Amino acid sequence: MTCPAALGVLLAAGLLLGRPALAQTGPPLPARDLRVEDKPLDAGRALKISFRRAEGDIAGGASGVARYELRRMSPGDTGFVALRSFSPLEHTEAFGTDDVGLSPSRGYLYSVRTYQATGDYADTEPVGPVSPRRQWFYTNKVNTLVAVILFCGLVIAFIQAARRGRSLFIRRIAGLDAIDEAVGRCTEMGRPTLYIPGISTISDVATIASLNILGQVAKKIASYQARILVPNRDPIVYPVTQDVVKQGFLEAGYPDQYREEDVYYVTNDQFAYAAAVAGTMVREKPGANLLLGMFYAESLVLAETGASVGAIQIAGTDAISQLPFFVTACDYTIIGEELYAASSYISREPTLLGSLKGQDIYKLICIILIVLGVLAMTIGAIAQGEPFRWVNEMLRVRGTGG
Amino acid sequence: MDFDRLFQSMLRLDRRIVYSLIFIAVTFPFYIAWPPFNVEVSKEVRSTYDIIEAIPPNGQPLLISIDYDPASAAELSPMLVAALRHAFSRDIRVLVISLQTTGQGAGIATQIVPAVAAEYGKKQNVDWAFLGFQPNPIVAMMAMGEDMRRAFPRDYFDTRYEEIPLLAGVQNYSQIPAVLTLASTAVGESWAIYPGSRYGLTVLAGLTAVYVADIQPFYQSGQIRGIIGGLKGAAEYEKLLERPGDGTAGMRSQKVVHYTMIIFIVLGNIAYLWTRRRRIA
Amino acid sequence: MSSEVLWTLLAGFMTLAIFSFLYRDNPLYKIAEHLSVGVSIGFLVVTYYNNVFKPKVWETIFTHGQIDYLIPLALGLLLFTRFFPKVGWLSRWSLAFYIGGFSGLSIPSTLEGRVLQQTEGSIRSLYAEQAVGFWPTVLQSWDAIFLVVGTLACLVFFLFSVEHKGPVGKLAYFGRLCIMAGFGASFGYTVMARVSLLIGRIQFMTREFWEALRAAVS
Amino acid sequence: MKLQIPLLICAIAGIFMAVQYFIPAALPLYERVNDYLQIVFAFSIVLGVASVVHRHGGRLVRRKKDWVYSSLIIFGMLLMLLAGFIGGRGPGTLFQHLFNAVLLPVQATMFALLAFYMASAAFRSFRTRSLDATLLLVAAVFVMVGRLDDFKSLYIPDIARWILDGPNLVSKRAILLGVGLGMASTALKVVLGIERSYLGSGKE
Repeated sequence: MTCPAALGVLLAAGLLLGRPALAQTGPPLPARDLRVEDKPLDAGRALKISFRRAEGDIAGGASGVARYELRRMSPGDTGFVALRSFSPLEHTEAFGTDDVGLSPSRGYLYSVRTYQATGDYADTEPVGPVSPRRQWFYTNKVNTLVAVILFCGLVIAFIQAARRGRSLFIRRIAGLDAIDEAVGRCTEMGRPTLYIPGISTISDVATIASLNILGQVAKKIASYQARILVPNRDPIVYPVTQDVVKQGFLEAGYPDQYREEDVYYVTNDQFAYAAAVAGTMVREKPGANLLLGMFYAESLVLAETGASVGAIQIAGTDAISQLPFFVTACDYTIIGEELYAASSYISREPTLLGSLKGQDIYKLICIILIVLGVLAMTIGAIAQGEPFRWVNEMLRVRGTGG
Repeated sequence: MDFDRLFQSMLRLDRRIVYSLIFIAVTFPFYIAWPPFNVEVSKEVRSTYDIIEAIPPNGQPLLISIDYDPASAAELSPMLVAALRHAFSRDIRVLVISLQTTGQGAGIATQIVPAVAAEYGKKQNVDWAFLGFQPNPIVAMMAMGEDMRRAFPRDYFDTRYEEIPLLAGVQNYSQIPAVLTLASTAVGESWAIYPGSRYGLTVLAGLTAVYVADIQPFYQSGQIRGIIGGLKGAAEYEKLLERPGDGTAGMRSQKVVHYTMIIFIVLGNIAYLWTRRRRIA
Repeated sequence: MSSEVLWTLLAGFMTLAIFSFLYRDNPLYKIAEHLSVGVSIGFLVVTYYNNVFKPKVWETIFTHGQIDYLIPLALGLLLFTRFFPKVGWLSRWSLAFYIGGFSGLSIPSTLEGRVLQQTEGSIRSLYAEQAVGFWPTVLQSWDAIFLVVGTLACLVFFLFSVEHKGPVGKLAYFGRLCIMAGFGASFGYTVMARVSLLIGRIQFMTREFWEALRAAVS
Repeated sequence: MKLQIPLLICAIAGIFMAVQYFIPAALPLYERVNDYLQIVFAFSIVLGVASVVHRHGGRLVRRKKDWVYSSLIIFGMLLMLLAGFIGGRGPGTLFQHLFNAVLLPVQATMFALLAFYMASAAFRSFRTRSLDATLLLVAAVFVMVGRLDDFKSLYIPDIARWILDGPNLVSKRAILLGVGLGMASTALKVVLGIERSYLGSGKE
């Protein structure tokens, strides 16, 4: 058979079998529209790369292209190095990836190679050199910055005002008043007080809030010369609770009453910790359980076991999912923000009270913003044209990244 | 009758009595088929069922990925059993994998899949196969999009891919009519994002009740074509199969526990109001 | 008897031991409690040694020569001064670094993630164009109004520097009622998930554990 | 000295972490500091272990009450350490088996106990004591019934849905917002050294 005849047969077969076979007969074609751009809002360590399929290649594959290979030449390289492959089987018209781990201000060249099943390939024209740039401000976080400056300003201003002797009113918080009563009754019964500073790390600010309360509670207990038990779940919180309780006993004038073995570390495992503390509750029979800080699902194990031994229970947390259980199983519950107000409330130190006032003012600002925003949205919705859409746009919070 | 004493003692009821009744309430529905539990089948479960129903018998296999560990087994295993029963009763072949990171999902597979297959006299490697587990779900999902063999060169029982008759025509997702992922973690989402969107695979998801809300947007956008949510979803599926199993039994338990608790609350309040009225009077 | 059977029996024993606490504290529970505490501490140490100490301290300093990691190494070692009462105060340097770092980070992140996002989320039009959910169309707007007023009332409940009486007191009380109803709802909503967990445990006992027990006996 | 240096360290670390939040280019430095924090945490575990050994080892040596159980903690810990450091952590090792057979069932069972505790807590304290307590109770009962899809003709599932999307959402929002403010202000006070009781000294 002569050559043209063979080709004719092949072509006919290709037509019969459909496009794939036909496409395989042609030479490989390069990918299209290779683009390399700086990835915005980063530390200059990444580039955004995108390209489109070669002509004739369709999404879902079956066109003779075996794979696309992204290749890069870094400064100092002598040639292109394969980075990663893209499959023509993917249901997408264009491919994209971020090339990360680059150095800022150095130039990188890119190219895409189209491979056929036969091993033949075609390259795009190299693009570049492009260098990643670092940015110095998250332009999508202006709102957050304004909020941080405004909030810090308010809090600091009111703390200064309080230092100058402005008297500040603070409303009653029942759960916090009850702490005194609980500790007192506990002492009368000759039972220890059990204090759980939450089960989270110090990276949860709730833990810090709890440690501030612990200082006041320890002082009070020391002044009654009673015992306080502090089982810890976090090994960083543990030394801090030791210092805080020790200081409380020192300030109350009974440093010798402080027992180091009563402030101890149990384990990091959530439920092993819960099992151990539940056991402690049953065996030591504390007169009062103070559960203050961050809690997870073990909250009800602790609260119900505590209730079963007849302890007065005061719980406080900002964990919304656990508050219903504390409200149900404990005598007093300190809800959310009240936990953070606690150390100011108990200590009555003017500097600390000042910050509460600052928080309140900020809260009022939020309330006003909500009212104004809702009005704007409503008028906009009724007027159809949404003339006040910008109000909501302005308040929008954007996450990190793009 | 002395209501005062009765209600007084009810207010001081030993908590262990409450515990025992809850224990009975949870356990008994698994042994006696009571109370009747009637569910309305949601459209998410219905579409899952319909998609599996439409897979041609003795053809390309339905892919089932066991992406949960024993902690979520109570909710997800009933779905696995129901889906297997559905497939086997219609002579649909089943290919099982597990993308649960610690490999405990594989343990679940070896317990449940052969047992259900035996109910229908289905043969391993012909009517079903279990390829084992891969600890890195996204990497495995992408690899399977190209070539299943690359992700699973040998099955769980160390048989080579090529020696499994079921897999003769299976190269990648193009030959898979649908995947059912049973997940308690973000793996369910990954199925929608990678094989679902990138390779156009039909993704069905069986999820724990807590996790359903997170994945609902994927259903609305069509990236997930069917959802079985929690024990209730399993019970709905069993209703469509007309074969009650652990899902239905579990929902009966739920029902008994819920109403037991409500009765406790109501009785407690009657006792409370009665004694309080006495005290005031 | 295979080792798998033994492990399953041990797991079943631990399960029963924990359940026995519902009746009362007892030696079985104490065994399970103390054993699991010990094992979990061992697990923690091994995990942190392999996942943090080895790659992030040992290898960065001695293999990759990143000298700046001597700073956290020093801070970590300073913690051990606590074992010597005279110099124990030095450990506060490490604690101050740890606490300061996380505190600083949480100022912008909580203001953005909690305060700003919730403020934005509360801003919705009161005018409902179409019916969604439970309320009939006419009442749709009432629902929207409820959401806004409820949010404001709950916020007022958390005001500390204003006495809760008069109109403020009424609004705060309404906020408190919303909070309580919300708590009740999430309590009721969680029952099902917890019962599922219990079913899971009971199934483990009646299936895997029972099988293992039978295998052990025969 | 004893107080000033820690306060300075705290302020520097805090201000850096707050400021870097707004600077993309600071990301590599942030990652470093994050590593440092993790490393400090890893070292603190030694303090925890020392506390455990001191507490339970002491009981064991002095044969105090419950010393047998204390010895179980030490035994479990040593066993796990030996298993992990000698046998490795892969599947099928003693380390994995101990984790699966001791720790997992305890975790799962403690978690499952909540089903019992929820029932007893509800029975004990869901009382029509006051209007807010009554609302708590009623909302819980409605949602419990609604979750089962019972009493559709009485619209109970719809009402339950509304309670979850209405009052529940509203209260969560307000709590989140308030907590955010409380957290930020507490954190600010720590960074500025106004709140320093964590250093074991409440007074300025």
